[in-house]
This record gives sequence, C-alpha cells and structure tokens, in this order.
Amino acid sequence: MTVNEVLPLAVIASSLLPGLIIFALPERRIGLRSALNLLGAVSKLVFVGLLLAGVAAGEEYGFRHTVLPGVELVFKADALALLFVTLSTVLWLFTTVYAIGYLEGSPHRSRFFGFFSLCVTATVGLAMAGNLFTFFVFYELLTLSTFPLVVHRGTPQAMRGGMVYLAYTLAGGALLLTGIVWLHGLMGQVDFVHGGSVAALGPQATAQLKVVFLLLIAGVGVKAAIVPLHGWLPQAMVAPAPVSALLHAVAVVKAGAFGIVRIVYEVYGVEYAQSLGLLLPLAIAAAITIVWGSVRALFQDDLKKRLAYSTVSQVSYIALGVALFGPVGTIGGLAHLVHQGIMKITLFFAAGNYAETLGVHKVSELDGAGRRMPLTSAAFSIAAFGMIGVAPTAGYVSKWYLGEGALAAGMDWVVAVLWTSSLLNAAYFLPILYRLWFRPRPAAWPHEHIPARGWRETGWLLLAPPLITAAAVLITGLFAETSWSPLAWAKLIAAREYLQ
Amino acid sequence: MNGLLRSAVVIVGLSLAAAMVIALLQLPSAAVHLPALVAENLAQSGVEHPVTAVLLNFRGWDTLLEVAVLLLALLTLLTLGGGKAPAPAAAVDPLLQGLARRMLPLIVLTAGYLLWAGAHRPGGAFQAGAVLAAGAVFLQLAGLLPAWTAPRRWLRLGLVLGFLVFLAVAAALLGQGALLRYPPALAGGLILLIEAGLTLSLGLILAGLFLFLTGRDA
Amino acid sequence: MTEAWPDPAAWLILLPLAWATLAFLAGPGRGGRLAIPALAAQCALALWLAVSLAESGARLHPVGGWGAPLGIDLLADGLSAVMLLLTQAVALALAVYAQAYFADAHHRHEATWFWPLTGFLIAAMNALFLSADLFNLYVTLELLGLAAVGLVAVGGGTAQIAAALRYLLVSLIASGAYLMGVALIYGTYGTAAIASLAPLIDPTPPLATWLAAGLMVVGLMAKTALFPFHFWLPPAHGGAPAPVSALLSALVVKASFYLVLRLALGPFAPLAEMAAWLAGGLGAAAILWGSWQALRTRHIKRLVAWSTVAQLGYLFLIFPLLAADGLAMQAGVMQAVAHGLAKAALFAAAGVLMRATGRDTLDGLAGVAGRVPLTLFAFGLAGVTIMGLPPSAGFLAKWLLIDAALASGQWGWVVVIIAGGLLAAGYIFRVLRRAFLVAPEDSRFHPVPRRLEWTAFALAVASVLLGLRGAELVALLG
Amino acid sequence: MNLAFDLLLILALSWSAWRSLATPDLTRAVVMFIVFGLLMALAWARLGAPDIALAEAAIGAGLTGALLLDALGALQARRGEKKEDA
Amino acid sequence: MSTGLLYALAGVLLFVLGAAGAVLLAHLMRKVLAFNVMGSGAFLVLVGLAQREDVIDPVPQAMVLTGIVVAVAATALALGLARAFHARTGRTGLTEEARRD
Repeated sequence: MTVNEVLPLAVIASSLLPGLIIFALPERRIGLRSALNLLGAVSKLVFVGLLLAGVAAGEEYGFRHTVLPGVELVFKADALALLFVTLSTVLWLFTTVYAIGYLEGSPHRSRFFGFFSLCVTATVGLAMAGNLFTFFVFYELLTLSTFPLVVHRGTPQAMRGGMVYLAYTLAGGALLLTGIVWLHGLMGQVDFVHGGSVAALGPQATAQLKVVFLLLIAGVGVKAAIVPLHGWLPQAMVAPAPVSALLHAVAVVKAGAFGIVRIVYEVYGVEYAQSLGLLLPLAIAAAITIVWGSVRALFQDDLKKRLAYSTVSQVSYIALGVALFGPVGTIGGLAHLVHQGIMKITLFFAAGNYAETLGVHKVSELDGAGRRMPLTSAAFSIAAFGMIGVAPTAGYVSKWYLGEGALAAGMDWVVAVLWTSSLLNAAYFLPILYRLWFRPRPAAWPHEHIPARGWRETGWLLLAPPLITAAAVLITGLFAETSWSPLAWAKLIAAREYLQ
Repeated sequence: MNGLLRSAVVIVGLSLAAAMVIALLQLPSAAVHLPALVAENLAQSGVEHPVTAVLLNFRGWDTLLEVAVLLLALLTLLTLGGGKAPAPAAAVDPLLQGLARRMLPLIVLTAGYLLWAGAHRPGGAFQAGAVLAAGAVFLQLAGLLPAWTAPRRWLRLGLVLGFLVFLAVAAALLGQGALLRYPPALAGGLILLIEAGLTLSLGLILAGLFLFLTGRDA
Repeated sequence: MTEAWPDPAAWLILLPLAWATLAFLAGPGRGGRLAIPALAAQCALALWLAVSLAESGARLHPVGGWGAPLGIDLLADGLSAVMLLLTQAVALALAVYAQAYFADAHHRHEATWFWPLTGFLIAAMNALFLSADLFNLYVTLELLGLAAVGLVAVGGGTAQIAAALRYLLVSLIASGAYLMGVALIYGTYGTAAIASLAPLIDPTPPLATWLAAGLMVVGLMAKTALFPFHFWLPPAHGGAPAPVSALLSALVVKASFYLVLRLALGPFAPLAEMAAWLAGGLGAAAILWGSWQALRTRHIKRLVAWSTVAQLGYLFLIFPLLAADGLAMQAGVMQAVAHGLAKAALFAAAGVLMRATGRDTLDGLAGVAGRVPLTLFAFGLAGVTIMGLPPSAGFLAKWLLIDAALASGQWGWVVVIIAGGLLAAGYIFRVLRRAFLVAPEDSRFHPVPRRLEWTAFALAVASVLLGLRGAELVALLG
Repeated sequence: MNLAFDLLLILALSWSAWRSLATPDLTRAVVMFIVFGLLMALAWARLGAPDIALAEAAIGAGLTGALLLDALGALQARRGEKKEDA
Repeated sequence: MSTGLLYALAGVLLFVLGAAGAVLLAHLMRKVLAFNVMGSGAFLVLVGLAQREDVIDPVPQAMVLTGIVVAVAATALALGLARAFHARTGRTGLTEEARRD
C-alpha cells in the first residue's frame, strides 16, 4: 500500500479507533477518554492537512477494496471530498472540546463519545466515498451511529424523537439503495467522476435515468431535509446540544446536501442532468424548502427548534447552488456548505450555553441574557448576522455568489427567493438579538447551573468553541478572496467540475 | 376453519393419490439397473447375501448413520427422564416367569443364529438385535427385568459399543483411503465384527426404547 | 478418485459422531470440554477443505470405494464448503457460550444430554451438506430432525415438551413426504444418486418425477419453516434454552433450505422454473407475516424467532431469480451465512438480556443499555445484519438479491425486499429503544458471565465484518 | 391364485390401516395396528424380501406394538378409558 | 400387472391415508399410528416400484430395513414426548379441541 492509499484510511481510522476504544472504557476514566478524543481529533486534523496540501498540488489519493465481484469499496480524497472532510474535522475538534464541558458529570459518557466518534467516522467516510456503493455504506452508518446519540437521554420524549428520526432516514436509505442498485444493474459500478458517467448509457435509458434520479435525490433529500422530507430534523432536537450542533446542523444534513452535489456533478454530470431537465425541479424544491423553513422558524419559541428550521432552510442553499446551471452558482453552493456549517454550529453552541448555564431553552426566556453572558451572546449575534447575509460575514459571501449564479443561469426568480429568505432570516433572528441585548434581565433564570465568575460567564470548555467559530465566521467572510479560504477551495472544485 | 382444513386435506389427498396411481401406471422401465451391479460386485463384498452386502458394504454409510439415529432417539428419551423411579414390576403369573426363564437361552441362540446367517441368507444384525430386544421386553413383562432409569456407565458402554466399533472401523478405513472401503480379503471379517457389535448394542438400544419409557409416568 | 488419507470432508462427519458418543459415555452434563477442542479442530478441517476446494475444485469421496450409483458419494464443492464453514464456526462459538451458560446452577439440569445431542446435530448437518445420495440424505434429515427435537425438549418444561412434540410431528410428516419422493425417484430411474440422476431428468419427465419433486420440496419447506409451515418454529425456537435456540435458528433450518437449493440447482433444475414463483411468493409472505408477528410479540426470544421466520423468506425469494445468473444463488448463500451468524448472535444476546433482567419480556429491558452495554451492542450489530444495512453481510445479500431481481425485470420482489428491511428495522429497534430507556427504580440486574457477552459479541461482529469479505465467499462458491 | 392372494392381502392391509386410524376405541386401534404390521410382514414376503419381513414382524409389529400398548396404558391410566378424536 | 406394481399402488393408498390421518387426527397416539401407516406406504412404493418387473432388487430392500429402524426410533421418541406431555398436562393432543378431554 502506498502513502496515497494509506492517508484516506488514516483519516477514517483516526476517529474510528479512538471511538472503539472509548466504548470499552469504564465511565470514570474521564482523563483518558478526553485524551483519546483529542488525540483522534488532532491527528485527523494533521492527516487532513497533509491531504489538503497534496490535493492542492494535484496529488490523487484513493483506496479500493473489492467486496463482491464488480462491487468495490472506494475511497477518493479529491478536492470536493476534502471540503467536507476539513469542515467536519475542524468542527469535530471544537465540538469534542465543547461536549467534554457540556456533559461533565452526566451518565453514559463512554457510550456518548464512542458513538460520537463513529458519527464523525461515517461523515468523513461518506465525504471520501468514491462511488455510490461506498457512499451508501457510510450514509447508513451515519444513521445508525446517530440514533444512540439522539436517544441518549433515555426519556420517552427522546425515544419518540429517535424513532421519527429512524423512520425518516431508514426509509430514505431504502429509496437510495433502490436507486443505486438500479443504476448498478444498468451500468455496473458507478464511480464518482468529474462530469458524470451515466450519459454513456445513451438515449434509450433516459426514462429510467429520470426515475433513478428521483430515487437517489429523494433518498439523500431526507438527510438534506428538503421539504417535505424534513420532518425528522426538528424532532431530533431532543438530543444533547453538541449532537444538535455537530450532527444535525453539520454532519447529517450536510451528508444529504453533499450527496446531492456528488449525484448531480459526478454521477449524472451537471450538463447531462440539465439536458434531462432534472435541475429545474431540484431548484424549485430547494427554493420551496428555503422559504418554508424560514417561515416555520418564525413561529418557534423553542430556541433549538427555531435553529433547526433555520437549518432546513439554509441547507437547501447548497442544493440550490448545485441546481443553478453554471460555475458561479456552484461556487456559492459549495462555499455555503462550509459557511453554513461554521455559522450554525456557533448558534448551537450558544444555544447550548444558554441551556446549560441558565436553563434557558426558549426564545421568550432570553431577555437580557446578553448582559449575563456577553461573550456567548456576541458569538450568537455574529453568526445570526451571517445567517441573514450581512456583510462582511461568511453568509454574505455565499449568498452573493448564489445570486450572481442565478443571474448567470438566467433564473432571476431565484434572486427573489434569496431576498425573501434573507428578510425572513432577519425576521426570526433580529427579535432574538433584541431580547438578548435590549430587554431587561429577569429576576432569576430558570435553572442557573453555572454561576458567573468575573468575566467568565460559563465554563471554559463551553465558552471557547463558540468564540472561535464566531471568529471564523468573520474571518472567512473578510478574507474570502485569499487563496486559503473555503471560497477559494470551492472555486478550485468548480473549475475542476466544469473543466469538461 | 377446522372443517375447511379437513376438506382441503381430503381433496388434496385424493388428488395426490389419483395422480400417483396414474403416474405409477404409466412408468417406463428404469434407466439404471442396480440388481445387476449388486450381483457383479457381490463377490468382493465379503458376504454372500445381497441385502446384507448392500446394508453393510455398498450402502454401509446409511447404516452407520441409522445406528446414530437409534442412539439419538434413546438419548432424547433420556433427556425427558422425569427422574421418577419406575414402579416395581408387578407380581406376574409364575407360569409366565418360568416360561420366560426357559425361553431366554432360546432367544439368545436365535439372535446368534440370525447374526451368523446374515452373511449368507436373510437375517443379520438388525433382526438379531430385534430378537434380543424382544426377549428383554418379554422378560420385563414377565417381571424378571426391572424398567431402566438413568443408564449407568456399563450400560452406556453397551449401548454405544456397536456404534463405536462401526465408527472405529470407518475411521481406520478412512485412514487407509476411503470411508468404509473394506479390503476384499478382510471385508467378511470386518463386517462380522461390526455386526456382532451392532447386535449387542441394537438389542440394548431397542430394548432401551421400551425399558426407559415403560412405567415412567404411569 | 481416492484422496490422500486425511480427507477433511469425511472427518468432519466422523469427528462429531465420535465426540457425541464419547460425551454420552462420559455421562450426564459432561462433554463440554471434549466438544470445544473437537469443534475447533472441525473449524480447521472445514477451513482446510475450503482452501483445498478453492485450489482444485469439487472433490468426490466414494464411500466404500464403490461410487454412485451402487455406493454413496460424498461431494464437497464450494456450496457445501461454505455451509460447513458456517456450521463449524457458529457451533464453536455457541459451544463456548453454552459451556458458560449451563455452568449456572439454575440451568444445569438442562445440560444433561446437551453435548451429545449437539454432537449428533452437527454430525447430521455435516453429513447432509456432503451427501450426494437422495436416500442417504433422508437418513441425515432424520438424524438432524431427531437431534433438533431432542434439543428443543432438553429444558424439560411443559411448553418445551409441547413445542418439541409439535416440531417432531411436523418433521416426521415432512420426512415421510420426502421419503415418498425418493421412492418415486428410485422407482422411476433405478437410482437415488444425484450424480446419476442429473443427466436422466429432462424438461419433460414422467408425471412421477413431478410428483416426487413436489413431495420432496414440500417436505423440505416444512422442515425449513417456510410460510405457511412456519407455525412450529416460534414456540420451538423461542422456548428452548438460548444456546439451543441459537443452534436451531442459525443452522438447522438452513440445512433443509440447502437441500432445496441443491435439488433446484441439480437434478430438478429442469423442473425448477415451474414452481419457482410459488416458492418466491411463499417467501414474500413469510417476510411480511414473520416481521409483522415480530412487531407484535411481547417476548424477546419470540421476537427473535419470528424474525427467523421472516428472514427465511428471503432465502426462498431467490428461486424465481435463479434463472438470471449466478447472482441469486450467491444472494441466497450470503443470506444464509449472514443470518446464521447474526441470528446466533441475537439469540445469544437475548439469552444474556434475559439473564441480566430476570425477565423475558421487552418491557423488562429498560435500562439494560447501561448494564450490559456489550451485549446490547452485539444485539445492535447483529440487528444491522438482519436489517440488511451496510457494511454487513446481510446488506450484501440484499444487494445481490435486488440486483438479481432488477436484472431479470422482476420488480415486485424489490418492493418486498425493501419493505422487509424496513420492517426488520422496526422490530430490532423495538428492542434497542427499550434498552435505552432509563431503568425504573425498582429494577434489579443480575450479573452475567463475561464469556456469554463476548461470544455473542464475536458472532455479531463476524456477521458485520463478513460484509467486507463477500468477494472471498463468492469466489468459493465458484 | 397368487393375484387373488395379493389382492386379498392388500384389502386386508388397507382395512386394518383404516380401522387403526378410524376406530373410536384406542386399544382396538392399537391392536389393529399390530395386525397391520403382521400383514405388512406377509406383504414383504410376497415381494421377495424376507429380510424386511423378519424386521417388520420383530420391529414394526412387535417392538412398536409393545411401545404403543405401553404408552396407551400410560396415557389412559390417569383418568381411565377415554374416547376422543371424533 | 406385476406383483411389485400392485403393492406399490397399495403403498400409495396407505401413504395418503396415513398422511391425511397424521394431519387431521388430534389424539397424539393416532398421529403416531398414522405416521407409521404413512411410512409403511412409502416403503411399499420404494420396494414395489423398484420391483415392478418382478426382479428382486436388494438395494431398496436394504433402504427399507434402514427406514424401518428409523421409523421405530421416531415412534419411540414421539411416544416418549407424548407421555411426558400427558404426564405434565393431562392432555392427549396439541390442538385446542384436544384440551377438552
């Protein structure tokens, strides 16, 4: 095995092995467990860094293993894969730190961190999947490893949320599987290649290919929470905050969105998909989701639910970018994949801090929290502005490219959708900011677990992650035009996808 | 529901019977003719009686497994053992007891004859074992032999001896090349050895099927 | 024709017969120490056989040196090698499990003749997988059936006796039908050797051949507990002690399926197409009905037993697809292996859960996630295989099945396969979700030997990891 | 002559089998079954299979008969004579 | 018609009679009887059909010898189970109706 084969595996193993060891650890080995977690996260970061440098220089990384005759497990660390891998790896590090603080003293932590590591393993595996078969393997692994986290609290309410989550995702997986095997029967193994490969089947297969497209997109659309397949996401918010933060704001929904990207660009090929007339319906579905999610978010008093509906809306920006036929839209969509991740995780970290520190779960209870927890609230505010798309945050950059892309593709109505969405975003985020900063604080908080000590409004481990990610929201926006920004990487990918 | 089942079974049964009768009446001659093959190879089989040759040589493998079936049935009966001591044999007519006593040597003699005869004419280990078992049942009915509970070691040894001998021969021959391929010169002797062992064990097993059961839960 | 002296195939039958007999001789409750090393040796033999087959193709062992049709042939090919490997591996793991399981004073009375019965059971299966003679197969079927009945009854409870009795009666009637089929075949062709029969049966055989095939296959279906002959299985498998349930559900029912497959691929291939739809339809009904019942029952082991009814359905879905190409056969064998490992793990895990909670109902499971996490993990992993989710071997089986169905344009089966997978998820998560609930205050947990937990876990892991080694298994099938 | 004997024997076989299944009295049914076994032995002799005839008489009729009678005693001992399976 | 075929036909009759009885009869003893009748029918077909040209064939004869022994083993096991079942429940059948007695 060459280095180029080992590196992708090392990225996967760096979270898988610590995860498996953690399962076996007794509950009280807190130090060892945390060390293992951080060791895994840091070493994964190192491996990903090596990969990034290599891919930027034009190296190719991949690994193949035959599972059945004509069916292979393929890993391919290309530029697109690395965009997602990097996002999950970096955020995994922060979330791990955050989770160590968040779960301090709660039971079953070995189980929690074990499955948490498995989830990240599934996410990076999915990102590096080199064909549909491999993608499906990790797609289902992600479902299975998130379930124990959703039901972690063991309450009947958590069970209900978990079962809804399962029902949606397993049904989606079944659709996806049908589509994949169908395509497999038509053309053998379907590797992800630039420009797609199904066009080779010729005109007599178009009808079947359309049905397969529908199956595949519906399958991944469940995780991407495209309306009407989004019902699980708000329910899954019963999970502990770090789970909501990393998994439901980033890993799981992004896995769906990422699947859409792979299917459109590297299975069908964006031009062939366009010629089959498949992109417009996708764009419409995405647009409906964007608006619908925002509208629903308006009416949620539960903070995490409001954020969840916001996720429903925001993730479809990615699908929308993909469906806009042209490189500018692609850049916008891919950049948003990263930007939305950073912004949304900041919001969830902050929401978790309110809950863990003050016992505040509802928007209506947030009055004056900005004065009690200024740092957390500042981070929250930056991320909220990013979501709305205010310059110079990261959200502004991706929305700008999406709008440009829509105009370039001649789909002017999309611009209207983007504007509507931004207004709605403002409508559900600004009242929160108003409450945080301008309303008087109540006499007592619902459950103040952690007292303020000087300027340390809450635990260290809870405070550092949102501050760093909030800074990242600003930095990625301000320095978007530098060569190491997510935007630049998205441009690299778009250049490669549209090369054909 | 039950009536439905009943009529369904009757209808299926009748049509099956009719189909089989028709099928049997229109059968052509068989393509393979085994009796000729048996006759051809009888000389190398080590015995003169064709049925015994098939049973212990040509298809000896069936017989080995069949003895295992018998042993297994007995084993399962033991599993069921309620552990209750069987009722002591009831007082029986002394005339019957006398008769049984006198018949015992005759039964053993008959079994021996059947065993020996199997090589040349009808008879063999199974018939001999059955006669022995019948004798044991008769003794039990006559009150001379108590029913059995859990078998002690010597009885277990008797029960499995025939099978072990058979297995040992099979294993030894497998070591020489193939399962149960007797060297022609030794075939007669080995078959007699196996049959002798089987006669004893089959007699005990068949008797056991009765003696372990009887009186247990009456 | 003859092989060098250690022909692993033949030893695979003699060895378990020998240790079963010796275990009986050793006396009640003894034999575990004999069985485990012997089973380890059998594993090695099966592996050796598989490797040598991969190198040199199928090998024939004419018992007595006569050869068919006068004598009986043992035939070892890829298909039998896979089944032999599965049997020895699962049996070894379960033997290790059983030794710890019966060491407990409460369960010792169940162990009296467990070991010799198990030895005969394994010998019967090995003999069945290797036999190439229809009548000899009848004898192995009877040996297998009686051993299985004995094991069901080994617990000695009333429900177990009743289940054993029902199982025995079904088994006997089924063997009777099979025997009648053999009688008709022998009468028609003058031989019962599969090798001699295969060239004689053409696509337009006499009526007697049709009847014979029908009787034999129906008998075997009843022994496999294919819907609607499934009624005996849940009480028998659900009521027996855990290691016995695992043996029966994982292996025994597969033996008669294997025989159906053998017949359909071999001598009855010219006739198979006609009845294939019926087999597939019954399989589909089994999947749906078995899953539905598993979703309703309140008892853990009943749930697992009903799951067996459902999973056996998949095995029969392959028959309408056999014509397509090798895919369906591979799918069937993959499913048999995957289910064998996973079901053994599920029953083993269920046994631990019942020991730990002291109850046999799903309601009693609350909180076990914190108490026996390893076992629950094993249950979940085995569940992954049962649900057919990646990367398990069960997933590969479903992949192959769907592939075969689509390749032959038979859409309906795909729907059944997918629906079956979702229903399976439904009943597996019925267990898991309860396990994650917070334990009620008054619940008590009993300590469980670690060995029980680890063997269940090992079986479950094997069922999942085999999914990464599907290519080797398919290559062995040839 | 032979044919007539065969037909008669088959008739007797069928009749005894039928009675052993259909007669309401279990004891009589078992006795009928033993008769059936002995008739089977005769049939085997007619088929030129003296080995089977011997085995059938000893095992099929004899041992099985003894087992059945013994079991009958056990099953009826508890509550006396019973007539069932309508 | 040859002797062999004649007995084979009789075997068919016995087999079907026994099979139907084994399925339909409720009493366990009857089921055992029926199963034995069924087996005897199959044995007759095996030997009779093979000897339908009135040539003695020792192979099926040996098979039937094996079969008879297997049958008695099965019968003993069934009776043993039935007795154990009866001893525990007082019932003589597995079906619902049999519970009445």
